[in-house]
Amino acid sequence: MNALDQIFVSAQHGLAGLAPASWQPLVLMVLSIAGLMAVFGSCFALTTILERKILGRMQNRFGPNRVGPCGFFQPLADGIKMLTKEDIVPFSADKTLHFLAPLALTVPVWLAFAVLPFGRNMSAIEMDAGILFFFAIGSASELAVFMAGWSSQNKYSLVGAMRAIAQMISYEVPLVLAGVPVLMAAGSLSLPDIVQAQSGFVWNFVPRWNVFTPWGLAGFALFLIAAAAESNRCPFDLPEGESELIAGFLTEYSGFKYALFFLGEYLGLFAVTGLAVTLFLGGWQAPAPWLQWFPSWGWFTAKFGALIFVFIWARATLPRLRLDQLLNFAWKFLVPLALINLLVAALWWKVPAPMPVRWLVCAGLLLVPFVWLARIWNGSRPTQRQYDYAG
Amino acid sequence: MSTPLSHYLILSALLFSIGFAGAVARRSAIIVLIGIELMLNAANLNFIAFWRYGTHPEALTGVMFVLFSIAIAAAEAAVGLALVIAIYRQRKTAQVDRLDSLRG
Amino acid sequence: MPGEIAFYLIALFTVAFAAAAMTLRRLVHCALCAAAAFAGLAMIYLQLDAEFVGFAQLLVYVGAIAILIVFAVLLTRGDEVAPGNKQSSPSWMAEVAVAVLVLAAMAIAILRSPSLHRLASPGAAAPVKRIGEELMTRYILPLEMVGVLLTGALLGAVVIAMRDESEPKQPERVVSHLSDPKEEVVSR
Amino acid sequence: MKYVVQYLWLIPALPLLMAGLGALLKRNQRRLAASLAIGGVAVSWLLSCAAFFTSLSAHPFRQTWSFNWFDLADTTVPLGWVLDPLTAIMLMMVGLLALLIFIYSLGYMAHDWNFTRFFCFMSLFAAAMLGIVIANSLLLLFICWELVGLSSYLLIGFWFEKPAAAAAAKKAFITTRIGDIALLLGMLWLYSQSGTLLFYDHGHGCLEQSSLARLAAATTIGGMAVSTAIALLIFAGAVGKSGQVPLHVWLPDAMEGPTPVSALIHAATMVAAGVFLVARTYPLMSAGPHPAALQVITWVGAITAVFAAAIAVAQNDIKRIIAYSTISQLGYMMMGLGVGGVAVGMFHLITHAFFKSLLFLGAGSVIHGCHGEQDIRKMGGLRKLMPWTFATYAVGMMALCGVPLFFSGFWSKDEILRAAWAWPVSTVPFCLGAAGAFLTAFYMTRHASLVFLGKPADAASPAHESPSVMTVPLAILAVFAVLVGFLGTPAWPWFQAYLSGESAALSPSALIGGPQLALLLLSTAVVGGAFFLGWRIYGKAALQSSREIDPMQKSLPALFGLLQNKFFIDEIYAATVLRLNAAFARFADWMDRVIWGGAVNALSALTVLCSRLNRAFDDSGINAGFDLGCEELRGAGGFLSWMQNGRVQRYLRIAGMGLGLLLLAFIWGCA
Repeated sequence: MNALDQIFVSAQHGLAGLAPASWQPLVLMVLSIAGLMAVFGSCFALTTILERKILGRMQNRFGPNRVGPCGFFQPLADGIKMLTKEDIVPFSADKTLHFLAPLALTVPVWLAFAVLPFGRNMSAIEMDAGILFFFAIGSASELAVFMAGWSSQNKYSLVGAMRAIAQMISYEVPLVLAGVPVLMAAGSLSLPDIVQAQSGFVWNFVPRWNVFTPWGLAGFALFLIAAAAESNRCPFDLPEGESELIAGFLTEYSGFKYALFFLGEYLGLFAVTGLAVTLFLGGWQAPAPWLQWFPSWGWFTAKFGALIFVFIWARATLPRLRLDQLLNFAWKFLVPLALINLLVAALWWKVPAPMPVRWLVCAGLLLVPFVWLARIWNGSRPTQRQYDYAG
Repeated sequence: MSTPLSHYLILSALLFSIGFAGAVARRSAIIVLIGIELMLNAANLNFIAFWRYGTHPEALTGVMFVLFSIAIAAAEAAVGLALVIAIYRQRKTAQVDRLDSLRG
Repeated sequence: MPGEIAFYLIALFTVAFAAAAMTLRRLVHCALCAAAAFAGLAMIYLQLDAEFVGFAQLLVYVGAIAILIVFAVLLTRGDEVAPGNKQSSPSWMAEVAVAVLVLAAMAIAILRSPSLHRLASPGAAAPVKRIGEELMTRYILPLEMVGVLLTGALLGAVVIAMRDESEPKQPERVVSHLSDPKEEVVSR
Repeated sequence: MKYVVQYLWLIPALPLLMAGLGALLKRNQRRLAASLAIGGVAVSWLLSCAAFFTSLSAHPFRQTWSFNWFDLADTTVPLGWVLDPLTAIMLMMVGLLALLIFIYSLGYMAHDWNFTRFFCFMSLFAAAMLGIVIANSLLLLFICWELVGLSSYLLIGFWFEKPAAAAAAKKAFITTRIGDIALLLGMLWLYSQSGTLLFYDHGHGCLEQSSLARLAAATTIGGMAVSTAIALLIFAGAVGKSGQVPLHVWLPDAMEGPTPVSALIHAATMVAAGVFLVARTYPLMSAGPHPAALQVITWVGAITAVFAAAIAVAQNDIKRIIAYSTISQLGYMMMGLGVGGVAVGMFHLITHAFFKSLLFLGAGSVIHGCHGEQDIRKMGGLRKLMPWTFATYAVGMMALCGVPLFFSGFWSKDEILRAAWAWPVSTVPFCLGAAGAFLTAFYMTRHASLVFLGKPADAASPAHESPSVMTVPLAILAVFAVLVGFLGTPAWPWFQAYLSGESAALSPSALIGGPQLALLLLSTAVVGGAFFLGWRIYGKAALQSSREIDPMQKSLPALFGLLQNKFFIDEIYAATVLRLNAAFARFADWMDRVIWGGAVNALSALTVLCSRLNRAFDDSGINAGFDLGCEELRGAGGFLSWMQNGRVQRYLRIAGMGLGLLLLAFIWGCA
């Protein structure tokens, strides 16, 4: 079991052992970086094709199926096309910023992967304040979006960038707040510690993942919603809303820079999904005691894949929000609910009652405000549609 | 840590002076504000440096001070920029040298 | 030795961007350079083993204040550089001279003080857990005060930046007032 | 059990909370306001019941709970509450009456514009009154005492649009304030002498043996014991609050307030607070070998009893008659306290609370039925129109008059008379009391005859019975007005035993033993005689229609005039106190005008002269020099205003220069 489980770690150390001793830390670092970039780079390629195929199935069509077996070489073809396209920079654009924006978006996202634990002993840096690092790095992408939008000197770009920033700032608040109860539960900001705190099983059967507590479940839901908005996924993809804003802040980008933005967005999605897995789904922990023979990174991959599928699924099913709905939803629904969730989590640890009672009380405390808030902000519900000319 | 404390302090003094120069010489209220933020950051750097090089780093005093200072700087920036915007609305300018109606 | 090189590199980076933030012509560039300078300072904090403060600096300054500044620039049309509109005051030479005077005074003070040339003691660290405990015990009152202050500042900023009621409003602005993205962001 | 005492504060706190909530309500949230107030009072009455049953558990029962209100240097000021039989019985009474009267107010105030405000004030009053009852510290008692004064003021002036109501409110407030000053002085003196204001504090309280002995031993002016002096000061507070002679003038005027207020505050509870205060501080009143304070109390009480009863005979306002009756009965209570001790006075307090609030509520029902008419000469024949009101009113009246055996007033008044008979100092109080009893029965006969008997007069013709929300509390109160008396008959003195911490035994023989029987017969004869006389004069007259002139006014015009004008007390006050005050004010005015004003005028004339001289000097001498100086100043000001150009950056630059120079100077200074 251990050999398989630690195969990447031992491979890394084995390779590093070949280098002279003084170079070893550097080599270890480089190997981590290379591994991450390789894995998530190919993951990006794989996800694009899988997304297109799944969307196709859900919308009752085939999706790409021409290039390679079942169309699986499509991302390769896309990549080649992107790289060979002409890189157009508008005449009045701010050239420097226009060039720097895609980099400023992509680089911090790569950094964010450094703290995620992908398996037992498998995080690139074990940092005391890991999650803080994650969010701090993530906040840089707002500036990158602004740079992209402003430097294009195009009204659509600027409006798209402003929308995107407003959205990201608004949804960062519930995103962080939804994660805070987990930090309270684990008593640490370090992601490996958080995973460790979710090990073990209740009644030797139900894993101690945070998602199996009422506050964890609510937090998970809030986190997923906020994460979707944070990474501009459907149904919150209005910054690039093709039908309204051409392509938002991406309007004036083409070729390789456009691909970089694309990459950055997907990587952001991966990073935040990985964080969701770590915070709520027990990270690399196995879901049952008898399944622990399976390597930890395998579990992580499985959960990660499942969540990515959920995002794709949501993209296929949910319609896009309007901007005012989007912001109202964040400030008037998610943020209060996340705050209440924080209180409930505190209560969860302080109520001296047996597990089922505690569960019911906390779940009730969450459900009531949920229903209440939903009713309050449901003012714009469309009335029965009037058909003047039909039927 | 083979860098002496004075280098950090010199860096801090440099940042402070740059911020000061900007705050004094530029006409845009926003730049003035950025300059002030830079000066504040220079002070924060001093705190951290003195904490790190101090005799009792385990007391965390400098770190705490900087944390609170950052929080207050956030409040200051929010109010300051709101003021700039409000003034712009009223006067159609955000240049500090035009805002001299208090002149004696 | 690598630590020292890193320090000088980061210091150079920070000072360069700070200087750029104070001198560039377009306000948007200034704001972005300031963000870079803040990020450089965060790196220096990290280099000084103050991990938590560094990330907090990054989160607050780059994530919030820089964005706020950028928005303020756009809302005050500061990015439109009119020809012939001077960005610096006419006596900027004198002002810079004063700044140099300040720098010189501080630098002389620092360099002449022998106790400031000491090296760091090894092994100082600010673990997150300790910071949290200190915040919740010894610094609980300041923490509460800062909470109140932030709330007050938030409300104050909203009130100040909100459009005057007396101003004649277009009907569609009334409808979308609450959901105006810029208003929301400025109020943050 | 411990908890009951510990959480005794909840009893006043609940109505207080409800008053606070009620103050926040909007004017049209009537139902909510009433529910809050009634709910609060109901819950605190239930808690009072709990406290009462707790106090039954031991003989004698007394538990206290105190806490530090604040520390001042090394002095701590404790407040606290006490649960003993006195508290418990008062809690029961106040809680129940407040509850019933609140319910009654639902009907009585139903059409009032300020319904919510009324209930807010009433809750405030209930809270303060309950606070007085549970207080274990003279300070806490005083705080609540002032609060009841405040709420009384607010409620008397509830219809402040009426000038009479506003004036009455002011009068009540100021008159009782005179007594309160004395109470405050007494309190301060007590504190300076005994070092504590807690009544009972495990042997250290100011009402406990050690400090009482010390107080009684010390003497002050004229050889009076300090305890007596303090007791008299405290009693002066009670005189003000309980409307004893000579500070009774505010109480009849207080009837300008709504009738439930009169019933609750100015008949049953607040005015009885004075009696309660004396009962609470009874150990202080009776301290020492010669309790002179008790004698004063007795005399004041006896005089008040007969004095007010006499005035009541000649009044025509339905509520004023009962108000004077209240004063008279309060006099009885004081007398009972003076001659017989706590149990005697308190028994009359409790029975009186029930039948007097019954009478007031009945009067309120009558007023309600007659659309606001209050003159009894314009009423009549209401017996048929308002049967429920009449029946309950009759019960209340007979209880007040002391109709033998079945009515509570008989037993409690009998107790007082018996104690007065046995008083060693003098028999005059007994005679006064008996005379008062006669007058009481007489004026109540007059009152009831004019209102209920005979033919309907003009005001009474459209009268109607009140809604059940008003008559049901009346009926309940009537039942209590009868039953409460049996708690303290000589045959089974449970009440007296309960208050003094003993157990009561049933001994029917006590009814006919010794002077008891003679007294019973005597009071029966007095009441019977008064009824007969009253019936002769008024009962028959009520049957005829000539009601313009009172029959007594025809036969005894001088006496009747005197009584109708309340012995001219208000006029005497106007002629003496007020005139003195006005004269002094005029004197002060004269002083102001002539002496001080003259001085000021002289001074100003001098000043004018000086300034003339000055100007002459100025114009020629100073100005020329000054102009020069001004030129210089303008130059300097120009420099300053260059610095103060309103630009923030220049200020910043100057600050920076200052900083740099300062640092450099510092460095070179150190080097």
